[in-house]
Parts: sequence; structure tokens; C-alpha cells
Amino acid sequence: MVEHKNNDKTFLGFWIYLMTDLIMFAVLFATFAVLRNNTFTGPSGEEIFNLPFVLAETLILLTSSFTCGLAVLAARKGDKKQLYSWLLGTLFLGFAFLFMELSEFQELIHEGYTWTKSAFLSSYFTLIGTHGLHIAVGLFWLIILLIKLSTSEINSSIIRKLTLFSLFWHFLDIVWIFIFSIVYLIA
Amino acid sequence: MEDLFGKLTLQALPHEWFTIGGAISMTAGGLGAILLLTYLKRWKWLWTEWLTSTDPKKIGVMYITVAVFMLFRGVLDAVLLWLHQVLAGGGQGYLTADHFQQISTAHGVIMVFFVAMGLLFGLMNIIVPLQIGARDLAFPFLNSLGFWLYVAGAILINIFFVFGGEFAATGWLAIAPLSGLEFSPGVGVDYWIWSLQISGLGTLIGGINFIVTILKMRAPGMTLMRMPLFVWTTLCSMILVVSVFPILTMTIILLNLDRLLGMHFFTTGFGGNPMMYTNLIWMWGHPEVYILILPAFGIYSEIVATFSGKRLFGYTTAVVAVVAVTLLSTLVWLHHFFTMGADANVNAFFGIMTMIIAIPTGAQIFNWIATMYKGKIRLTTPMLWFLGFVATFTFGGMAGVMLAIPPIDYQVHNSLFLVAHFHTMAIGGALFGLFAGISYWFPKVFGFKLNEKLGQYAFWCWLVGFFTSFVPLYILGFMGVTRRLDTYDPSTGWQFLFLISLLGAGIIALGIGFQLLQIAVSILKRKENQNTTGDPWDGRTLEWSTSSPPPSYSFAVIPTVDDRDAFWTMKQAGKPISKPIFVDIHAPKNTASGIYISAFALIIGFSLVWHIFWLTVLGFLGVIITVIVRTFNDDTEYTISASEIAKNEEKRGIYG
Amino acid sequence: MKNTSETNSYIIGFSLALLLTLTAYFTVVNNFLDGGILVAAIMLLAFLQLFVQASFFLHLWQEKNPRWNLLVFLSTFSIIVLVVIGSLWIMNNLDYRHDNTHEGVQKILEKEGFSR
Amino acid sequence: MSIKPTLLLLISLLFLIVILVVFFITTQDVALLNPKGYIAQKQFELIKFAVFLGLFIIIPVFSLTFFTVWKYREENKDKNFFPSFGNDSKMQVIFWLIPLIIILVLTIITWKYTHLLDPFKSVASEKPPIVIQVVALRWKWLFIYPEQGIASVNFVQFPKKTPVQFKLTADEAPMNSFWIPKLGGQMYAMTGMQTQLNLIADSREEFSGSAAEISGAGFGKMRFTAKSSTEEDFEKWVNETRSLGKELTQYEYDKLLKPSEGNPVEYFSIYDDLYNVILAKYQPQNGSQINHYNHTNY
Repeated sequence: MVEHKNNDKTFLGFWIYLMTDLIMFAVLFATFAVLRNNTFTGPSGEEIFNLPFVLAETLILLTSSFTCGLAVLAARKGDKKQLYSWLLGTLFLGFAFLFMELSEFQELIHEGYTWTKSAFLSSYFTLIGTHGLHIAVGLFWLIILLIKLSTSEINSSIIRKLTLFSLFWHFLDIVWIFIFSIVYLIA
Repeated sequence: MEDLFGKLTLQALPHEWFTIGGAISMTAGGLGAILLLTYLKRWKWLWTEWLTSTDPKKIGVMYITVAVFMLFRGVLDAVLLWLHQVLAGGGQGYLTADHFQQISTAHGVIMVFFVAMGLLFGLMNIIVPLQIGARDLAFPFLNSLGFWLYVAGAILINIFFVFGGEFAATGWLAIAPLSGLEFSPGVGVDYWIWSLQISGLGTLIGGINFIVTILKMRAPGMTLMRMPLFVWTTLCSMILVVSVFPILTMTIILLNLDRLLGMHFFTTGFGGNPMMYTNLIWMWGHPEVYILILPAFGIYSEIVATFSGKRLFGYTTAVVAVVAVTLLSTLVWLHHFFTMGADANVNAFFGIMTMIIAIPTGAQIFNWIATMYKGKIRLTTPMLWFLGFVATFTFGGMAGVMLAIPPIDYQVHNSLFLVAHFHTMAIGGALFGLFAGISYWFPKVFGFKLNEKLGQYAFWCWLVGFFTSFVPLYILGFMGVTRRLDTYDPSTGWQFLFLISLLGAGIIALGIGFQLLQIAVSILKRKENQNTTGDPWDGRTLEWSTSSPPPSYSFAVIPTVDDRDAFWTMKQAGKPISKPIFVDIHAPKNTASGIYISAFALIIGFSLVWHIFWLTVLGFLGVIITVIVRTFNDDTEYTISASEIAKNEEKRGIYG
Repeated sequence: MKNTSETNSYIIGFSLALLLTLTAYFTVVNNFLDGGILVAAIMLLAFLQLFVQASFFLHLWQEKNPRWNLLVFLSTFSIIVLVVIGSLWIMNNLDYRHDNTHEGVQKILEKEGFSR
Repeated sequence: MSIKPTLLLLISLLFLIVILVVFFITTQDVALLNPKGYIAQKQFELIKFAVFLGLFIIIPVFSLTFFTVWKYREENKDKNFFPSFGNDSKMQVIFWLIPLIIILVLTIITWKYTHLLDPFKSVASEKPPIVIQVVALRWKWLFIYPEQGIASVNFVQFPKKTPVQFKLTADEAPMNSFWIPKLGGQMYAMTGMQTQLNLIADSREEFSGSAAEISGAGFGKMRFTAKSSTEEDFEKWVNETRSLGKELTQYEYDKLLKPSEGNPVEYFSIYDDLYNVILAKYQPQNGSQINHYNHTNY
């Protein structure tokens, strides 16, 4: 009973942390919404966005969120091999997403549209950059989990950590959906 | 090689008289403490007993001690400002304009972030777990980490006395574009940014910790509607912390990106929108002042009920009032910038919302009066602080309602009338509440009562001092004196009122002297008024059921609760407390990783202020490694054996 | 037994989310709608996907009471709506009131050969 | 110290304060309490009404508190000690009703007066409003009269009983606030934006004005005098200033742009539309924004 009790304490605590992160993203969305037209001689949204590329990114992140869910199920079933494969899938898709995003940034900077150009570009880089940073932290966390998994059998604390990670990963995917809709589609 | 230390060059080292003065007094105090500790050979005791402890009662006492030190600095800043304003009639006061603005910013930040939040978190750490019948908070390690981040923020804000540079000269909320690179190129605003980020993070962690504790760890039988009201106000205050501190953190990150990477969120040119900063910072700003005042309401409800010997009148309406204030406080922030030019509908909407908050507060005050009705009132020091609260807060509330009407706010915005208003709310409301809380729960924490006579002298000095210093400010505000004014010509006749305010500040300083004397005398005479029963005031809530000072495990056996005022119903039932069968208790071990992480955070903050970027990278690595080491070690608990508990409880001799 | 139903819930969730993303994408690319309706459609699809992910991936609705997670989520959602809508309402109102692109400034800009 | 002296001390302290304040307010020239313009007059009425309504909360709260503390003090062996008296719906209704009614009245007043005294609405008067363009610089105020073709630093004059429409902006300065306490509320002056403030002076007098929002080191000295004079005096002053012949060229303006404190009053005549040039400076120009420090040649 004690095991279960402090289990849902951790979940509630982590969930409230996720909510504070959501509010931070809300502030970034509000700032982006207010500053999206202040392009100030710099390029506006349509000119610099490449929609098919972003669609690919969205699909990749969606699938990695899906594989992460399956990984948790595999962990609950205790099937270590399946768990490993799904986690590696999530890891690979996560890195693919991060790589595509960084290459998009690199291309923008190469063309001279850096964040010092205009308020719109500043808020664009910050919103996408913060999300990218969260993805990087998530991937780093996943690598730590994989190392931990290799050294010990599947026990309740591993499952707890995995479920926490999957909450974080789903949360990131939801934030990306809103980025995809508000930043890219509306532009 | 020369930019190895970024902007930390020789000229940056302290050279103004007041930074050197500050540095000398701080290092002297520090050295004195180190010598005393080595002389008494108490280093080991300090480290194991206090610094690395995860016991919320100890962390609470540490919070209050740090907050009291910061109170000294805050009041000293205030007296420096007032003295300058008195001398500045026509002539040049002893401070330059830039120094004056720096001290006024430091005064604001220290009083709100490090005194009020510190005292508040201290009291909550000690009392809330005891009141809900829990042995500890939900996440003991995070509690210690939250405290040490708060201390790291406090150190960073005072470190410029030693390492030089200057502090932000922009007002306590560093409103853009003044705080941008264009108008504040110095390191001042960076100190402001990083000390607020680090201590803000600590507050956020504390917020999450308390919400989970109150929701998940109440004693069996204690439903939400049977919780003491101080727990309700803590819960609501922490919900506000969790809802709005992320807004502060993100706004400061945006300001920092503007300054560090040259972005254009709040700059005057390049499409930046400085008004967005004001909008965002006040979206956090107003709920912040409710975060400070709500627990004070909780403390007043506890005190009035206990010292009238009666149940709190209208418990449900008090809860409804507190929750209503919590929800409404997030809908009012525009009354801080009515004068920015929004149209009449917007101003009127936010003005009306601000007034609606006065309704639950008014009902709350009437509830307290009704609690005293038909009671047996004992006018002890906590009750005196409550009467002081009623005397000041009602004036402040009326001024608040006036400020909520936009056309009046056009006249008195950023004037001394506004300054007097929020000082009435902060001192009359929050600080009096915290002083009442400290004198009410002091016997519970240390086992002996504070000296009553000295406490009453201190109260009278604070009250008379408060009125003498802030009523003139109300009048000065009506005379057209703006806030943060460092010079004026004597023909305006303001000097006389500033003099009276300085006099008032002197009386307040006397009050603080009495409080220190009170603590010293009470410690000396602690044998006489030692309180063995654990219930010095005939209390009503669970914390009085433990011995005072309570053992590290707080409750030998978690009590079951079947009604409000749990301890009072137990006493009324009068059934002799049968000797329970004791069982082993798992308590969290001491941990130093909270200190290490905060030390690294301090290094990160300091290096980012001075742009020593290699040090920042080292700091981050330090944090990551400590966190990983922490997650890898699993034995974080030790058990207190049942026999040990039995021996301890025997000494109390309360079992029939 | 229990796991198969959960895997199904993940599969359904994933396919629904996929569907919603693609519909949003294609409404934009082949501009079936435009202007205000397009924005409304995109936002609706986004919130629908939020609902799908919350129920299939986060199992937010199957939580046994007291449903703290759901309560905390709803209160945060209202804070977010407040932050975004509040900021937009105030900032747009302020920009409208501080209009500075009136003819005087326009004249100066044309004279200097700068087009706005 | 037992209850009786404490209460007496507290009550006498409060009375003493009220008496001292009332005495001081009536004898001294308190700017907000003897307004000299229609807008400030209306705001003063609002202040009086709000204080009057506030008393409906303060007097019951004080009298009830002190009476209850006095009547139910411990020493008073009163028999109707009723410890479990936890709730009484009748009293609850009253406790919520009193503040509700007061706030309701205030809400109606707020809605009406906020729309009436909107700073962007010009003051109703048969005379056409005189437009004065105000530019907040780093620690001084520049006033430009577009119709009259003159400009002045830290001094503004306008005819009495004519509505004055201030158009406010700032140049290379943080947020500022333009405030003449005796004439009416303040209004922010921000770079790249134009805000308005409509005031009117009823009598011929000199008013002191100041900056109300912290804008750096020289904020304290950023004061100016506003003088309302008769129609003829105003015309005479305008002609005098124009005859001085000191033109506000770009070079002169750059000197004013440099941060300085406590500037003496200066008068210029002005020919080009400097106010809109300042506003245009912050608009996006193709290429890059006009660098603050290399000025175009007009």
C-alpha cells in the first residue's frame, strides 16, 4: 500500500510540474501571437516557412509519442526485448525531429534571418527553440533510462520512471501540435 | 586572456562608499559567526543537525532566520532612502540619483522576494504538516533543495557588495525598456534577473511540494472541509504560486534573451513591444501580492478562533471567500497600468474586477468579528497584532478601492499615495500576520513562550511607527509627489512630511529592537515559562497535540480526525488518550545534494551576470552530475525503531 | 488481456491524431477555406487533437476520483486561456489606441522614399 | 496590559491621526484636493465620493471590532459564552451584503466616470482645442506647438478655459509619464507610439508638472511648469518666442537628445514637422531602422 501511496504522490507532483511548463509555453504563445506581425523589414511568416518539411517533423514526433506509449505497455507486460525496441524507436525518431529542426534553424541563420533581425523572428526562434530544448532534455533523460534499464531488471521503480517519461513525451507532442497549428499553419 | 573573467574587471570591484560599507559589515558579521562556531566546535552539529536536514520544521526555522537577516537589510535600505529624501529638499542628498534608484529597487525586491516569501515559507514548513497530521512534506529532498535555491538567490542579490558592479536602478520589477540593454547596460539588471530566477525556482518547487502534501497526505478522516483555515489559505496561495510563477520565470527569460542574445521582445526599436513586458510582469505581479496576503488571513483566522475560545464563525464562507479571492486575483492585473492608454471599456472592466475582490475580503473581516462575538477574548500579543491588522488594513483597503477606479488611478498612479497603499497592505496585512504567526507558534517550535510585555511594546512601536511614517505618504501622494523621487525643491513644503516619515521609521526601528530584545530575554528566561503540555494557548488544531518542540517524527501515531478543530474535539471528548502501540517510522535521511545543486546554481547565476561563460558551463555540468548521482542512490530513508519512539513518548507522560 | 485493450487505445489515438494533423495540413495547403474561418478551423482541429491525445495517450478521463490530475489540468487550461486571450485583448487594444501610422508619419516616410 | 487601556489607546491613536490629517489637508495646498481644471475637478469629486463610501466599511468594522473585543473580554464574567456558535445564515447574508452593495454602487460610478474622463476624449467646450505635441526625452520635456510653429523645453503655456490636447511620445527614452496634478490624471509617453491627454485649465495660474514613471537617473529632476494665461498673453508669448529666432534644427535637437538633467527653460521656433519625424524614426524603414545615432539630413 505504501508503494502505491507514494507512487501517485510522484505522479501528481510531476503532473503539476508539467502544468507549470505548459504555462511557460502559454506565455511564449502569447508573446508570439502579439509579436507575429512585427516583422520590421525582416521576412514575414509565409516567406520563411516550408510546410512539407514541418509536416514531416510533426508526423515524426507523433509516431515517437506513439512508440513511447507502446514502450510503457511493453514494460508493464515485462517483455524487455519489446521494451528495448520501442524505446530505441522513440529515441531515433526524437533525434530525427531534433536534427530536422536544427537544420531548419541553420538554414534560416544562413540566409541572415537571425533572431536579432525582428521581434517576430526573436519570438519564433525562442518558441521553437524552447520546445527543441525540451526535446533534447527528454532525449538525454531517455538515454539515462536506457542505461539504467541495461543494468537492472524491470521493477516497479523502472516502470514508474518510464511512465513519467512517457507523460513528459506526450506533453511535448501536444505542445508541438499547437506550435504546428498556430505558428506554421496560420502563417 | 583578459576576457577570461568576462565583465568582472578591476574597475567593477566595489568603489562607492556604501558598497564598501556593506561589504565590510557583511564580512565582519560572517567572520564573527565563523569564529563563534569554531570556538564552540559546533560545525559538525550545524551540518548534520540543520544544514542538510530534510525535516520541514528545521527547514522552516532556517527559512525564518534567513528572512530575518534579509529584513534587516530591507529596513536599512528603507531608512537610507528616507534619510536621503529628507535631506534632498533642494540640496543634493548624500546619495546620487543612480544610487538612490538602486537602493529603492533592492529594497522592493528584498522585502517581497526574500523577507515576505521567506517568512511565509518558513511558517508553512513548520505548521502545515503538523496541522494536517503528516510527518513530512510529499518530497523532502525537493523541500531542502527549494530552501537552498532561496538562499542562493539571497546570496546572489547581496554578493555585489563583495564582488562589485551595481544593482538594477529600474524599480523592483525592472520595467522594460528601462531594463533593456539600451538604458541599463550595466550588470545591475543581470543581478536582478538571476537572483529572481534562482529564488523563483525555489518558490515554484516549494509550491508543488505543498500542493501535493495538502492534497495527498492529510490525516485519515480529515476531509478538505475539516482542514484548519491556515492550511486552506496555504493551499490557495500555493495554487497561485504554481499558476503564476512560470509567467514570471518566462518573462525574465525573455528579458534576459533581449539583453544577452540581442533579441527584440521589449526593445524600443526593431518591432519590440515594451508594453508586453509590463503586461506579462503584472500578470504575475498581482497574484504575487495575494500569495503573500492569503496566508496572513489564514493565520488571523486561527488566532481569532483560539483567543476567543470559540469555533471560527462561518468556516464554509471563509473557505469560499479565500477561494474566490484566489480565482479573482488572476483577473485584475491591468489596474497596474490603467495609465498606459487602454480604452475606457478595458480600464473599466479591470477596475470593476479589482473592486469585486474587496467583497470576499470584507466578508472575511466581518467573519472574524463574528468569531469574537460571544467569545472569551484574551488579548495576548498575537491578538494585538490582529487588532493592529484591522486598524491598518481597513484604511489600506479603502485606498485600494479608490485606486481601483481608473480616473482616480490616473491621478495617483506611481505617486506616494500608491506607495503608502501597498505598504499598508504589505506591513499592516502580511507582515503583521507573519509576526502574529511567529509569536503564536513560537512556543510550539521552541518549547517556551515569547515574553508578553516586550511583545506588546514591540507591537505598539510598530503600529505607532507605521502610522507616523505612512500617513504622511498618503498626504504627499495627494500633493503630487511621485514614487522614487530623489530630489525636490524645498518651496513645495514636502520636506516637513518626509521628516515625520523618517521619525516613524525610527519608531519602527525601535519596534524591531524590542523584538530582538524579546527573543533574547525569552531565551534567557526560558526555564521559567517552559511549556511542557505542548498546548500553551489552549489551541484548537492538531499541531497543539504534539509535544513542543515536537519530535523529529512529529506524530508517534497519525491521529484520526472526525471534525473541524480536530484537537479541540479530542479535548472536549476528554477520553484519556490510551497508550497506542508504536510502530517503526520511515523518515527521510539528511541530504547535502540540495546544498550542492544550489551552490552550482549560484555559480551559474554569478557567471551569467558577469558573462564568464566557461564558468556557466561548469556550473551546468555540476548540477547535472549532482542530479544524476542523487537519482542513482536509492537508500534515502532510515527507520526510527518503535522502542525508541515508546521511550520518547513515555517522557511526555500524557498517556493515561 | 488488459494490455490488448490499452494497445488498441494507443492505436486508435495515434490514427485519430494522424488524421486530424493531415486534415489540418491539407485544408491549409489546398486552401479550402481562408481568412478567419481557416484560423478557426485550424484551432478547432488542434483542440480536437488535444482531446484525443489527452484521452487515449494520457488516460486523463479514466482517472479514479478524487480526480486531481483532471482538476489541475482544467485549472491550468483556464490560466492558459486567460494568459493568451488576456494578453491579446489588451495588447491589440493598446496598439489600436496608440495608432501612429496616421497621415503625418506617412508623409515623412514617403518623403524619405521608405515604403512602409 | 489588560484590554481596557489597550482599546482606549488604539481608539485615541486612530482619532488623533484622523484629526491631524484633516487639519493638515485643510491648511496646506494639497494639489489633488484643490483642482484647477475640469478633469481634476471631476477626479476630486470621485475621490470624495470613494472616501465617503469607504467610511461605510471602516466605521462599522472599527466600531464592531472594538465593541466586541470590549464586551466579550475574558475578565467580563459574561454568562453568554457560547463556544460552539459556528454559523448563522442571517448574519452571513448581512456580512456579504454590505460590501456587495458598496461595490455595486462603486461599479456603476466607475463605469460612468471611466467613460466620461477617458484621457483620449477631448474636453467638451465651444472653443477649438489647442494641440501641443509633447516629446519625453532623457530627463526633460520638449513641447512643440505645430500650429504656432514654436517649441519649448520644460515649459508649456496655453490659454485658460480652452481645451488642450497633448499628443505624447518619447524619443530614445524609456517609458515616461506626463502628469500635471492640478489639471488632471497622467498619461504614459512611450517611444514609437502616440498617446493623448486632454486637459483644460479653469483659471490663470502656474502649475507644476512632473514625470511619474521612473526613467533612469535624471527622473527626479524631470519637472516642468505649465502656465495657463489669458488669450492675449498667450498670443504675446508665442510672438515673443518666434521673434527670438532660435530655430530648432536637427543639430539643436541632437543636443537635446543627449541625456542631461535639470535643463533650463529654452524657446525655439520650428519649421519642419519634427514630431512626426520622431514617430517615423521608429517605423520600419526598408533596409534597417534609422540608427539612433546617425540622423538623416532633414
